Amino acid sequence: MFGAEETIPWIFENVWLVPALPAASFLVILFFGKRLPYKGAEVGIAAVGAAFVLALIATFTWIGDIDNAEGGDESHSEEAAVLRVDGSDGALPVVLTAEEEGDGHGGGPRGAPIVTDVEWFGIGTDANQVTLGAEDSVATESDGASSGFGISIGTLVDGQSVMLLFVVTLVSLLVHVFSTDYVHGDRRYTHYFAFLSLFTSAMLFMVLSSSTLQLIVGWELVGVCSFALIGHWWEEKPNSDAALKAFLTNRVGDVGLMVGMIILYFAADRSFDIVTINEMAVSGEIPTGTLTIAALCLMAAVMSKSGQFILHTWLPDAMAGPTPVSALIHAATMVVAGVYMIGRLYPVFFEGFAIAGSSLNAMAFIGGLTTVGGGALAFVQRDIKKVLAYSTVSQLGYMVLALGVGAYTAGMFHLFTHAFFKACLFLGAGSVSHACHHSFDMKADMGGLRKHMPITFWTFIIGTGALAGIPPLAGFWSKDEILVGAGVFPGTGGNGTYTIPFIFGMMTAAMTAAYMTRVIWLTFFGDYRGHEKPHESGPRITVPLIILASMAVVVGFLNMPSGFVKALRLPEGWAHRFEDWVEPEGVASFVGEENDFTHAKPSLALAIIATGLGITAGLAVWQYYQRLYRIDPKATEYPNGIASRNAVVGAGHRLLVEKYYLDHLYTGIIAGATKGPVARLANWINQNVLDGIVNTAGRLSVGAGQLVYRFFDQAVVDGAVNASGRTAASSGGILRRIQSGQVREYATLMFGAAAVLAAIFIFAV
Amino acid sequence: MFLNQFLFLAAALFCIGIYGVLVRKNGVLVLMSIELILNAVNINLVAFGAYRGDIGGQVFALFVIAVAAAEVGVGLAIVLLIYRNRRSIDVAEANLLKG
Amino acid sequence: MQEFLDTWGITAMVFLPLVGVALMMAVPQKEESLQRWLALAASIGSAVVGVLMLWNFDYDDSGTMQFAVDHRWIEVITARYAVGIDGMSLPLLALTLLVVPLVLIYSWNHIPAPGNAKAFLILILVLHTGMLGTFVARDLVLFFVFFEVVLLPMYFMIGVWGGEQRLYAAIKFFLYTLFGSALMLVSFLALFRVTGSETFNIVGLAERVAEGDISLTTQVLIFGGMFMGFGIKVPMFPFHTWLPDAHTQAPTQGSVLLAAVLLKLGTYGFIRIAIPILPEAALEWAPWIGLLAVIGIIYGALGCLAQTDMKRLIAFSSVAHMGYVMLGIATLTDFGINAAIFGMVAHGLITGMLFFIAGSVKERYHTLEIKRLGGLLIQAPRMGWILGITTMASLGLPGLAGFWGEFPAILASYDPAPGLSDTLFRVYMVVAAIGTVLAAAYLLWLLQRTAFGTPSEEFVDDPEVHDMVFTEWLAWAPMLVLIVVLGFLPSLIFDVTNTPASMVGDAVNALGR
Amino acid sequence: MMFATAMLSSQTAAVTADVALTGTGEWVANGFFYAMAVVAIVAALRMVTTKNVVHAALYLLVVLSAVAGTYIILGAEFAAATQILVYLGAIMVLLLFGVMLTRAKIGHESELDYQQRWLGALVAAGMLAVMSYSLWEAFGTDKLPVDQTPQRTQEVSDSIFSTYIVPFEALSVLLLAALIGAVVVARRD
Repeated sequence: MFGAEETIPWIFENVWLVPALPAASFLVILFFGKRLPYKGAEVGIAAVGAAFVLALIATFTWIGDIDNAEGGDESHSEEAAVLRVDGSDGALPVVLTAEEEGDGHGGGPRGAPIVTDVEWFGIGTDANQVTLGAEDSVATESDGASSGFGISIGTLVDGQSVMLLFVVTLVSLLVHVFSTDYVHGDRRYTHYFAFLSLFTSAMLFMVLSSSTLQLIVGWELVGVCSFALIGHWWEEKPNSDAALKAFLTNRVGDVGLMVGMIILYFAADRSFDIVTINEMAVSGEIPTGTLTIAALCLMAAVMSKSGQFILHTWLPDAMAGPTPVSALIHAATMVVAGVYMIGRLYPVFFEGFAIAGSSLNAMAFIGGLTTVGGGALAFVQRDIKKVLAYSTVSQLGYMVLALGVGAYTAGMFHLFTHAFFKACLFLGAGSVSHACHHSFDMKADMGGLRKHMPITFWTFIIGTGALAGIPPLAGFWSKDEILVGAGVFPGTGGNGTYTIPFIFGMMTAAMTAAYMTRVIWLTFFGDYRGHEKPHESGPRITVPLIILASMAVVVGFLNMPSGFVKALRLPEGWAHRFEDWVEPEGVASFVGEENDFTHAKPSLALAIIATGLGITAGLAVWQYYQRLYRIDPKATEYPNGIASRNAVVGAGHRLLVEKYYLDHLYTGIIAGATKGPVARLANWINQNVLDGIVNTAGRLSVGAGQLVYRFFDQAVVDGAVNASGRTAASSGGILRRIQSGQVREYATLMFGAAAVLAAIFIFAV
Repeated sequence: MFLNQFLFLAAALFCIGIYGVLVRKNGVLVLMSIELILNAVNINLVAFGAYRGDIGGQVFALFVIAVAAAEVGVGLAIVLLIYRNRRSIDVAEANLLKG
Repeated sequence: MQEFLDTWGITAMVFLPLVGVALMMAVPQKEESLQRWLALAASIGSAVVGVLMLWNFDYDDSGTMQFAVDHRWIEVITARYAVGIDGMSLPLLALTLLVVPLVLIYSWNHIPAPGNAKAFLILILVLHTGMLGTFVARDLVLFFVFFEVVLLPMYFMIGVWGGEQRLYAAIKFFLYTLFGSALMLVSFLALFRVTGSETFNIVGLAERVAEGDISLTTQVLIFGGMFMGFGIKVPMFPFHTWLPDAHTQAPTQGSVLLAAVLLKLGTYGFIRIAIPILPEAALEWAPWIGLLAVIGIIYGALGCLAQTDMKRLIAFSSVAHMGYVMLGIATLTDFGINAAIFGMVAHGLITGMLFFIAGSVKERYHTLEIKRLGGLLIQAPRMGWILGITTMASLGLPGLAGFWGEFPAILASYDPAPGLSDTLFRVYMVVAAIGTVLAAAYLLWLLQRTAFGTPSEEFVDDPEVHDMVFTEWLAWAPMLVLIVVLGFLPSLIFDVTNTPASMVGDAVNALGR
Repeated sequence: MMFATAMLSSQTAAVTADVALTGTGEWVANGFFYAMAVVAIVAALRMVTTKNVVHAALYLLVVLSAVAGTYIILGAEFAAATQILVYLGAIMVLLLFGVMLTRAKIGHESELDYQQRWLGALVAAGMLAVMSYSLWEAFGTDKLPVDQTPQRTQEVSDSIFSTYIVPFEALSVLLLAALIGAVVVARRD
């Protein structure tokens, strides 16, 4: 597309404006928001809108570059390259280095990442890098000038980040508009918009980061925005509890993030640069063992941020925040940060987990487990948002599963489609609750809403269809691609390693359709069970819904398999567009290694089976509720259901209701123990042992004589008399109870006697 | 590493298990305490295996784990039976051995 | 101008507060407002000289002592008046010059019971001189004198203006620190003897040790004495027990100064004196210092979780945060020492800020019992927000100052100086990283219980509970701005400290272990 | 004391500048072991003292994980994996089901223990004393062999299916019998 001589498009050079706009709007809203006519909302919308326009420009520039390159340069087998720009002088954008390996001739490859860096700070010296024993160890030389390693801050533009730019700005914009109606008259309207802006900015900052250090910064900043927005109504304790839980669970993962990034930093010869790390991971300069440890550490971060099993528990609780926040942060954007990070450092994970190898890896397994475990929990929720939250957990599991089995594009594509239909569903749930007087309880306050709010109903149906993978909606294409990517189904061309994830994926396909049917029925069908008459929401709510729903219909066609395109006689260029645009083929490419990164072959049979499974499961649930409706129009569950008749099913049901007891484990056992006994023990040691030593040292010298007197005279003489009396009384008690017929007492006797006998043998014999 | 540090850990767990068996009323809790005892034994087996460089220790630990699974199954069945017959799983009430 | 600064600059900066003290002595006690103006003028005068020097500081040459003065002082013991500023002391000097005027501004209408502004302000100014002097001293005797000058004002501040158990806390603080100082002095004297040096100059002693053949055991023992002196001041586990008491009992101003500057005297001593002079012994001690540091991190955090008093909780958090600083120092690498200096400044700003807030909360609610507080965001929203930002900074959120002290320290312990065990320090790294989770836990818990929720019934209509007043804004705004600015531009400090920190790191590397 | 020697050896090992495994490895392993041991014992104690049945089960889970950790230290990776799979996966679920099927209260229950706890404690303490004494007498400061390579899974399976084939078969029969027995006992007639 553009070689070393050409200049880089303006937008890629200045893409930092995209996060900068919402950041500026945050400051403006924070300081002047309350004095503005619309209390700051207009600033937020304007800034995010402008950011969206810039993101659109970036997207189309990127697509244009790729398509042009494809036209002129057919061979995709170009060697890797990266375009680097030093932005620190602020002068004309000049390509400083177009690092090309091999015999790069003229034009760079399509999809090469474009890195624009300025130095952030310098720390450390080169001398430190000289390991001892090396020939030229010049250690003490220091000429005064700061000769630190530059640690850079900058932007990295490639298909993946452009895709996320588009998603984040679009969803954020729609959520901003939606919120103006939804949180209208809220006690902290201005702060709400300030934090939405800050979140958008932090998310975009993270998406564009060119270094892992910057990624950590963005990662934590989105976390703190999530904290502030979950706890938006902090007057009520459950909300602030949920916020705390989210932050702390994420902190646990952040330990992994920090350690993992530190390992990578040193492994990549002291570099935070993402492209460098990826290059070194691919070329084998970093030992696989190191990569594996780093990948495992980073996996912990993914588990917490992207709600993977067993660190997912914060995500359903995070629904305590306002609904638009759930749509933006806890469905479409922030929670996919983990998935995004895997994609960013995919070579590290790919090599570290030996994804192309012949054994099941942690990522695919965790993803698979999450997708089923999360889906199962969605069945027992009363709260419509919690169902969607568990469904998000489940779908995030899908993405991780996809990346874990090596289906990079499928994972990213699912991230892309999921953002739209899940945001649509969440906003739909918000609209429903807006109508039902801010209740989210499906069983108590909803039902039969399809007549009262048709727009919400139809958009929700479309979102559900997309989520359940009904063709031709968006979710169908991405989900199918993941199932294909597992490479287990006959004819998809894998080595059969990922059978378990594949089975999990199929199960989820059925479960998703089933629990979403349950939601639809409970919310929109049957008779209305609430109190006052519901009403359709206003245009500021419905328009975003319609836009998102239409996205949920359309975006799936971006990545149709070529076989499908051929079968329908569509132009061949329509096939796998998304793959061409997003999949890295620049430096981060890993083609050509012996552990080859391959694409699976799509299979029509698999698509039919998976869709059929989903539809069957959905119909079964539908039938279940239809029968119930005929018994009692207002009922939401059978009075004497199987869970109350069969003990085993009941126990299983209870296991789900108790969320696998994970919350008991975290809150009751781990947090409880740390906050309670362990912390008290530390404090006790402090007060009594450490402080005690200090204090006693002082006191001993003063009152030693008195102590001796008291102990000898009062305690020993008196105490001996008292103790002998007690002993006699209690030994009589033992003898009286010896013959009681209880197993326990016999056991006590037995063990006691064994101990005594053993003692006798040891000491006497 | 000393051999004894493992043996002492095992002994401690064993005695805690004994304590649990002796003082707990709830049948399920008694079963849990027995699990603790079995685990203590397992630590010993594996530790001695490592000490003597003999794979047998580990093998028997595996056997014990399998037996423990069986034991829990049967034990729970018995607890369930007691519960069904007496509406209580207080092992103190199971005193048919009384002379 | 340059000439004046080169010859008299440091002296003027250090002793201007004492001039202020002399003037205040002459003014009668009842002229309170004049006293305040005098005190503020003295500290600001000192700060102006300081800023002028910062302006004229040659930042490309931050590795060498600038504005250096070396004059004979006590000839009998060959102690000299040797002072200077380099990149290592500069951030800490700047911190001191900033914090003391802010404390004086805060004192404008916050003189704690039993009053007597004159004495109180005089003590702060004496403290000011002591702290500044410690950071500029290049001679061990001079350093020691300034180091000890700090003790007495603090003792009186806690003992007279403190809380209910002020006498106990004050005596504990005094004796504990004095005990450490005594060992430290012994170490200084021993060093002087075994090297056979003619002066107590730090650089001179370091050169002597480097070329002399002092046995490693002697070095380790001497280092041990310094370790006690500095370690108690830091404070390191298990010598920290004076800190919670002193902090809890001290008046707000005392707590702020203690947290912001006084604790740094200990860590500064390590990187300025102990390690450069005795790098070989430092290598021997480093694993142990690292161990105590990570114990301190976890232990301090656990201690925080058990506290019921807001101020005591913040005091315990100092133990944890100084643990990160000490961990950075224990790696003996340029990265670690850079991180340590940054950590000192960040901790000074953040924890100082937290103590300011605690003081203001106490003034409004007359209690710091966490379970009686709540709903600060409703009753005093601005203060609640500031508390929120400060706790976020304290738990090491990137984008705020705390992160740049914590993360590089953790990073540095992945790859400690040659001669130290990588495995051991990597274990420390993981433990320290886990400490960040606990830090988040206790700080957010504090935030939740004090700022969130609704006010408890006893304070709902309390007229004394109001939002921030002007002096509070004036005193806090600079610190808040710095917390945010340093969070985004860590280069402000790293660029200054990098060269001297690298020199320390190189000195350790040069041992060739 | 042990710590000091470990520390010294760790330093000398690092001086030789390779990835030191012997000295520091042992130090790390020891640290890991003691961490595991403390967790195991504390959790076990809480398990037998807690008033909440489900918490007891979860504490047992912690103990079992810690024990799996000690297996790893001892180089018995397969045993550790089995421990996790069988105990944590199967037995814990069984126990939780047991708790729920017997309608035990999930929350606090005051009447979980007998009154005479001290008797049980006495017996347990007595046994611990006797065992500790004899263990100390018998093994004192015997060390485990230093060059502990993890025992490979293949060796384990080889010996199960050759040397220990008879116990293995017997165990299979036992499992079958237990399975049938459990069904028979728990069946509702």
